[in-house]
Amino acid sequence: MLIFFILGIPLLLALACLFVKGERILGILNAIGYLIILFLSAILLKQIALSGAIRSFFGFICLDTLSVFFIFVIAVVVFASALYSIGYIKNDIEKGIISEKKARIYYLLFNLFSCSMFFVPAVNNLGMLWVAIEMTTLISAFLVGFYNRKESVEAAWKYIIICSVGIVFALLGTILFSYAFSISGLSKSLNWSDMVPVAHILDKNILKIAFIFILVGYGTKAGLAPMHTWLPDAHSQAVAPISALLSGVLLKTAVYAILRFGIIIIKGVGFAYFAHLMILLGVISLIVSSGFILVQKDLKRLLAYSSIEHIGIISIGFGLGTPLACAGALMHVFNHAVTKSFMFFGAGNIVSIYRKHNMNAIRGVIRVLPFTGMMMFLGVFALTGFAPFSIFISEMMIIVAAFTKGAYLIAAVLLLFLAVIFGAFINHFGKMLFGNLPKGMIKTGERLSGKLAFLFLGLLICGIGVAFIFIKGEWIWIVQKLFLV
Amino acid sequence: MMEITLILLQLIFFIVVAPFLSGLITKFKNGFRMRKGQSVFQPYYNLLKLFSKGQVVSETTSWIFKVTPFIVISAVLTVTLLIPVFIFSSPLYWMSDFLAVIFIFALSRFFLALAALDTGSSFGGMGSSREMFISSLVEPALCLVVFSVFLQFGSTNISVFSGQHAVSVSSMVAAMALFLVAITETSRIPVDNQETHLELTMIHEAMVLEYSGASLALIEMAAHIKQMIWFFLIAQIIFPITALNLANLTGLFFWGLWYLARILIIVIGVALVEVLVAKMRLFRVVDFLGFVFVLGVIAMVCAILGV
Amino acid sequence: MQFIILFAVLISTYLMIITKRTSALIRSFRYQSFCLFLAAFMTALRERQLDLYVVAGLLFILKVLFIPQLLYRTIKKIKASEELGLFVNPQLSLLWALGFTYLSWVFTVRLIGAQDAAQVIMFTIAFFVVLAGTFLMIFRMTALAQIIGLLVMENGIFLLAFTVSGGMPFFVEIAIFFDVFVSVLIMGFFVYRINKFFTHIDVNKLSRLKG
Amino acid sequence: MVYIYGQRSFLFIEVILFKMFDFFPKQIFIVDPLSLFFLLVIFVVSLPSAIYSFGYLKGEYSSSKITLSWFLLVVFILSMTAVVTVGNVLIFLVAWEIMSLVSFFLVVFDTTHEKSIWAGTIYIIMTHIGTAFLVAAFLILHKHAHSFDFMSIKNACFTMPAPTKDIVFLLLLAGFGAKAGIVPLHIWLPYAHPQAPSHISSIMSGVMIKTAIYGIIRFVIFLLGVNSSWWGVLILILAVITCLVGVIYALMERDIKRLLAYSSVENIGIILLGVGLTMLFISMKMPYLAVFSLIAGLYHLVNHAIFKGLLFLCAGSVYKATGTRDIEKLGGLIKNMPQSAVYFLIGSMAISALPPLNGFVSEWLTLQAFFLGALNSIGGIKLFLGICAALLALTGGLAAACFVKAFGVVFLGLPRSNYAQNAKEVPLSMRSGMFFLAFLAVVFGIAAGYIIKLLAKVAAVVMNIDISSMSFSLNNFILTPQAGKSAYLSVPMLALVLVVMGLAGFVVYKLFGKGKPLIYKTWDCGYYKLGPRNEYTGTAFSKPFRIAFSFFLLPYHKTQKVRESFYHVKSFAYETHTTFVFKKYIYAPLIALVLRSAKFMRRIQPGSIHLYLAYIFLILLLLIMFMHKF
Repeated sequence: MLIFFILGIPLLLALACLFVKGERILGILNAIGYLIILFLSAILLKQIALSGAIRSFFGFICLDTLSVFFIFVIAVVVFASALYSIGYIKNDIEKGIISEKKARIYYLLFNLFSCSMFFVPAVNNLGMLWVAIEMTTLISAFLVGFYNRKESVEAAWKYIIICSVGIVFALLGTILFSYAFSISGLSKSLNWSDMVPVAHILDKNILKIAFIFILVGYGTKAGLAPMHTWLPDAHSQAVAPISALLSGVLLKTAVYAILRFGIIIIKGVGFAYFAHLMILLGVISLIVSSGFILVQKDLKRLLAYSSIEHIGIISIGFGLGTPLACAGALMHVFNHAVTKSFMFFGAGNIVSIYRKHNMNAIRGVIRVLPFTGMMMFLGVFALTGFAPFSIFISEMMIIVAAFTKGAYLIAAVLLLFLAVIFGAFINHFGKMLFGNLPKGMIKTGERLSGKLAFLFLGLLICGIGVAFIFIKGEWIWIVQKLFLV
Repeated sequence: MMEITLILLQLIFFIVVAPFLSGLITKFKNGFRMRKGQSVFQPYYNLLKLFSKGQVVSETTSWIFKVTPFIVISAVLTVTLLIPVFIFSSPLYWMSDFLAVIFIFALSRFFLALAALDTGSSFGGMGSSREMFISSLVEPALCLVVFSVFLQFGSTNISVFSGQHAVSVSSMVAAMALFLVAITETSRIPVDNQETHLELTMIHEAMVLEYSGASLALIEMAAHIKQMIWFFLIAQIIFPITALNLANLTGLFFWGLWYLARILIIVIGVALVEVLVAKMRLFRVVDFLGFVFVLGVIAMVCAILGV
Repeated sequence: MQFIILFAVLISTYLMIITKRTSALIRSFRYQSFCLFLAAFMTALRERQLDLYVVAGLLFILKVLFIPQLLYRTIKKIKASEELGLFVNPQLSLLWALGFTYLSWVFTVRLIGAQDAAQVIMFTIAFFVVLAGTFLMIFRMTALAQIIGLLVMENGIFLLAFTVSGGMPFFVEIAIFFDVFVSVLIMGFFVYRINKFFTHIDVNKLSRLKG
Repeated sequence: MVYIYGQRSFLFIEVILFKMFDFFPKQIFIVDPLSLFFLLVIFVVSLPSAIYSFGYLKGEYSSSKITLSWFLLVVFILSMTAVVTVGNVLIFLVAWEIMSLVSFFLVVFDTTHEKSIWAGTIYIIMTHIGTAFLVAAFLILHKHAHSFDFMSIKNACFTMPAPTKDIVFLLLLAGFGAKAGIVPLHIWLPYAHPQAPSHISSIMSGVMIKTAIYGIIRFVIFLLGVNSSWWGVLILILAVITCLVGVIYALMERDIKRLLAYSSVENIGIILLGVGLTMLFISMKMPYLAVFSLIAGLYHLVNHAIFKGLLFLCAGSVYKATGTRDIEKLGGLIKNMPQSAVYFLIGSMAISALPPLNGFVSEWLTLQAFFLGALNSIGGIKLFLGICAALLALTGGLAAACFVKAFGVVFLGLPRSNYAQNAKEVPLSMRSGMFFLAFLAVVFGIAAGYIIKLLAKVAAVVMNIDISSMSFSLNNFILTPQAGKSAYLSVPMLALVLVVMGLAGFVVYKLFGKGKPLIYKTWDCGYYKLGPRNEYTGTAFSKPFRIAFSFFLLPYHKTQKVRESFYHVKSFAYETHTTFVFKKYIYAPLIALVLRSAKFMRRIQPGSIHLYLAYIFLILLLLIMFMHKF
C-alpha cells in the first residue's frame, strides 16, 4: 500500500506546482514531501525484507527486495536534491538567471521526473518498465535544456535523440523476449514475475540476441561506454540538482532494468553469457572514462565521466556475480548515488559563484566557499574510493570478490585504473580547491538548505563507511533483520 | 693495576715516539734528496715553540673552534689505548674494535672540519670540504681492507690479530691498501702535502690555518700520533711479531730490534713515496682511492679463496 | 493480402531512404504508417478483438494524421530548407538499403531458422524498417530527419510486435503510443529551439560540447 | 512468492548477507613486542613534536588553523598507532589510508603555497599507487587464508606455494617501498616532508615512513615467512642504492629541510640493510645472525626517529627564527641561537655516526652484522656482503660530509644575510622539545647494552625463535655481537675515555699554554676586508662531490659575463644545477605517455551526434556478430 503513496506524493506535488504561488513555499513543500517518501520507502524496505515480495494492483506492481532497494536509493537522492533545490533555485532567481514562473516549471518537472523514476522499479510489466524509462528521458530533457543556452539546447537534443534510439533498441529486445515467451507456448505476458520462473524453457538463441538489444539499449541510458556519449553533455548542462539526480539515480534505474532482464537471462541461458557481456562493457567504460578524466577541463563533465567509471565498476561487480561481488555492486549503487550527488551539489555551488565550468579558471575555492570547499575536499577522497569512506568499502568488496573468484586480470585492471583516476582527481581538485584565488573573488556565505543537503549526504557517506568497517556480528544481524526474516 | 700501568705506558710511548717518527720521515726524505736536512728532533722543537707562543683567535669563531683541539687529541689518544703495542692485547681490549677506531677518527675529523668552517675564511671552507671529500672516499676501501684482514680472525677486535696469523697474499694486498690509506689519512704526498702552504694544494693545513700556539700544538701532536697508530696497524698486518718469551734476553733483544725495524721499514716506505711521487690534482685522488678500493676487493677475493 | 501490405511497407521505406527532400520523407512516412494501419486493422478483423481495433485507430490518428501534419507545420514555421542534408547520395543509400535488407534477412534466419517462410519475411521486413530508421538517423543531417528516423524505427518495432506476437498487452500499446506522441511533441519543441539559437536545424553542426 | 526461487542463484540479498560474514573482522588488535616497539617510536617522537608545536605554531597561523592543526596532529598520531596495532588486514588498510590522508592534509596545510599543493599531490598519488599494490598483495593472502585476520593468514602462509609467496613479497615490497621512499619510489619524499609544518615533518620523517618498515617486518618476515634467499639480496641491493642516492642528493641540497628529507631516504636505506640481512640469514638458517641484524635494523630505526626528529625540529627553529630555509642565506646562527645550535650539533653528530651517540651504535651494529654475515657465509655472498658494507661505509662518510656542510654553513662563520643577522633564540616550548630528543640521542648511545636486550625480545617474537641461549651484551655494559667471541664494544666506557683524554688535553693546554688568547680578525691574506661574501658556500662545499659523482648527478651550469669594455668585466653570473635522474628519465616520460594516450582517446568524442549514433549501432552489430563468443 505504501508504494501508492510513494508514487502518488510526487504527482500531488506536481499538481501543487500548478496552483501554489511562491517558489520558496514550493521548495519547502517538496522537501517535506520527499522526506515523507524517504521514510515510507525505508519502512517499505523493511516490510518487503520481512514479508518477501508482494504484487498488487492486478500484478501491475510487483516489489521484491531488489526493486525496493532501488526505490530506497532513489528516495534518498531525490530528497537530498529537493532540499538542495530550495537554496539553489532561490539563488538563481536572485541572480535573475531564471524567472519566478520558470522556477515553478522547474518544480513541476522535478516532481514528474522523480515520479517517473519511482515508477521504474515499481512496475512489473517489462513494457511499462520501458515506458517509464522513456518517460524519464523525455521529462529530464527539459531539465537538461532548462537554461536556454546554445550548449544546453544542444545537450538536450543529443540527450533525447541518443537515449531514444537506445531505448528503441531496448524495446526491440523486450519484444523479442515476449516473442520467446509466446513461441514457448505459454500464455502471453510481459511480467517479469511470470517470466522468471519459466525462463529455463525459453529459446536460448532468441534470449541471447534479445539480451544484447536490452544491454545496448538500456546500457545507453545507463551510460556504459561506448554508448555513453550523451552523458557528459547532459550532466554538464543540466541544473545542478538535476545533474545530481541524473547521475545519482537515473543511470541506476537503467541498471535496474538490465538486472531485471539479466535475472531472466541467467536463468534461461546461464550465468557466463551475462557475466561476460557485463564485464566487457564495464571494463570498456572504466578505461574510456579514465582517459577522459585525465585530460578533462570542465568540472561538471569531469564528474559525469566519473559516473561512467562507477557504472562500469558496478557492472563489473554484477558481472562477477559472486554474492560478495553483488553485495558490493548493490552497495556501490547506493554509495555512488550518494557521493556523486554530493559532488554535484558542490560543483553547483562552485559554478554558480565562479560562473564558469572551466577548472583552470577556478582557484582557491576553499577560501571563497569554505564550507563547500571543505566538503568537496572530503568528497573527492570519498568519490575516488579512499578509506574510510563508503565507496572504498564497496569497491573493496568487488575487488575482493574478483580475487577470490580468481579473476586476477579484472582485479588488476580495476586497481590500475582506479589509481590513475585517483591521481587525476587529486590533481584537478588540488589546484581548484587551493591555489591563489582569481581577483574579484571574496568569501561568500552559503544557504542553509544546501548545507543541510551536504550534511545529510555526508553523514551517509561517512556513516556507511565507518559502520561497515567496525561492523560486528550483531550489527550484521540487524542488517539481516532489515532485509529478511 | 696491571692495566693502568699498561695504559700509562702506551700513552707515554705514543706521545714520546710519535713526533720522532715524523722527524725520521723528514730526515729520510732529505737523505734521499741528498740533503742534510733538519734534525730528527725538529718536531719536538716545533711543539715546544708552539706551546711557548701565545695564540690569536679569530673574532668570528665560536666555542666550536675552541673545543676542537681537545676533541681531536682525545680521539687519537683514545685510539692509542685500543691497539696492542707491548703485549698481544690492547689495554682496553674489550672495546678495541677496528670499526670503532674508524668512527673515532671520524669524530676528530668532523670537528676539525667544523672548526675550519667556523673561522669564516674561505681557506677553512676549502680545506674542510676537501678533507671530508677525501675521507669519505677512503671509507669504503678501508672497510673492505678491514673485512679482508679480520675475516681470518673471525672478529674485528684488534687485539686478536697480534701474533696469531700467518702472512698471506690477501693480507699483503690488504696491507698495501692500508698503506695507501695511511698516506691519505696522514695527509702526505701524493694526496696532500704537509710542507706547503700554497692555497690550491693544501688540505689538512688549510683546515688548521687559523690555529696557533698551544691549540695548534695539540693538533699537530694529534697528527703525529695518528700517523704512528697507522704505522703500527700496518706493521701488525705485514710483519706479525712472534710471541716473545721474557726468559732469554737475547731473544728479547732481537725481538725488540725486529719490533722497531718493521716500523722503520714503513717509515722509509713513506719517505720514498713522498720523494718519488708527485702531488696529485684533487680529482685525481678519486682515481687513486678507486685503485685502493680495487685493492681492497682483491684482498677480499684472496681472503675468500683462502690464499 | 498481408504480404502485399508488407511489401508496400518495404517500398515506402526504400522511398524514404532514397529521397532527398524533407516533405517527400514525411509523405513516405505517412504511406508507411498507413500500411501499418492496414496491417493492424486486418489483424483486428481477423482476431475480432476490440483492443486491436482501438490500437489500429490510434495508429491511424497518431501516425497517419497527426504527426505528419505536425511535421509539415514545423517545416513551414521554421522555414527550414527542404534539403535533408545527405551524408551519402541516394544511389549509395540504395545500396546500403539493399545491404540492410540482406542483413536483416540473415539476422532473421539466425534468429528463428528458415523453415517458416511467412515468419521469415515478416521478421525481415520489420528488422529492415528498424535498420532503415537507424540509417536515416545516422546519415541525414537535419533534426527533422532524425525525428522521422526515430518514428520509422518505432514503426518497425510496432510491425514486429504486431506481426510476430500479435501486439503487446493492450495498456502497454496505449502507453507506447502516448510515449511516441509526447516524444514527438518534445522533439518538435526542441527543433524550434535549435532553429531559434542556431538559425538552422542541421544537427551535425551542433558540436560545441566535445571531449 | 514463487518467482523468487528463480533468482536464488543471483542477487538474493539474504544469501549475499550470509556470505558477507567472513568479510568482517574477528580479531581487531594485535599487540606484541613489535607493536609495542613501534608505539614507543611513535610516542618518543610525537610527544616532543607536540610540545614543540606550541611555540612553533604561534604567530605562524591563525588561531582557527592552529586548532585544526592540533586536531589533525591527534588524528595523525592515532592513525599511526592504529597501523602498528591492528590485527586485521582490512582495518590495517583503512588505518593506512587514514594515515596517508591526514598526512596529506598536513602537507597541504599551508594552502597559500602552490608548491605545497604540488608536493601534496605527488605524495598522495605515490602513496595511493603503493596502496594499490598492497591491496593486491593482501587480497592474494586473503584468497589463501579465507580471512583477513593476521593469525589465520599466518597459518595459511605455511602452506602457500612458493611462486605465490614471491609475487606477494614483490607486491608488498612495492607497496611499502612507495611509503618508505625506497629508490626509485622516493620521488615524493623530498617534496612532501619539507612542505609540512616542521613538527609534522619531524613526525613524518621520524615515524610515518617507519610504518612502512613495520609493514615489511610484520607482513614479510612475521606473516609471510622468508623462503628464498633472493628476497634478502634484492632488499640489500635496493637498500644500498637507496642509501647512496639519498645521501648524494642530500649533499647537493641547499634547502635545509629538503636536505633532511633526502637524508631520511638514506637512513631508510640503512634500516633496510638490517632488515634485508635478517631475511638473508633467515633463508640461510642462521637464527642468531638473523636476530642480531634485525636488532641492528630496529636500533637504527629508533635512532633515526630520534635524531631526524630532532634535526627537523631544529630546522623548524631556524626557519622560525630567520624565515628562510635556504642555507646559503644563513650562517653564524650559533651566536644568536646557541641552544638550538647545540641541539643541531648533537643531531648532526648522531646522524654522522660519531661516538658515543646513538647513530654510532646502530651503524656499528649494522657493520658488525655484515661482518658476521661475511664470516659465516661462503663464496659470492661473502664478497657481496663485503661490498655492501663498503658502500655503507661510503654512505657514512658522505653523510658526515653532508652534515658538516649543514651545521657549518647554517650555524658557523658569518651571517650571509640579514635573515640570519637578526635571528632570535626560539621560545622555551620549542627548545624543551628539542632538548628532550637531544637527551634521548645521548641516552640511546650510552645505554646501548641495555636497549639491545629489549630489541632482542622484539626480534625473537618477530621470528618466533627462542633467544634465551643467545647473548648480545655483557651485563648491559659491553656489546658482544659474537656472543662471547672477541668482538666487543663498550659505549659508556668509550665515552668515559674520550672525556678523560679530552680533559687531559685541556689540562696540558692550561698548564703549558700561554695566557689568554688575543682576539683578532680572521687572516685575510692582506685583503683589507673579509666579509660573508668571501665565505665558502654550501654549494661550493659540495662541489668536489658534484664533480666526483657527475656521472649520476649530470650537473650543468650557465655562466654569463657582462663586459663594459674588452678588458673590464662588469659582472659575472654563474649558476649550476644537477639533473634529477629519476624524475627526468623515469617519471616524466611515463606521465607524458599516459597523458598523450588520454588526449588521443579524447578524439573519439568530437561532438557529432551522427557519429555517436553510429557507435551505438556498431557496438550492437559487433555484439550480435560475436554473440557466440560470450
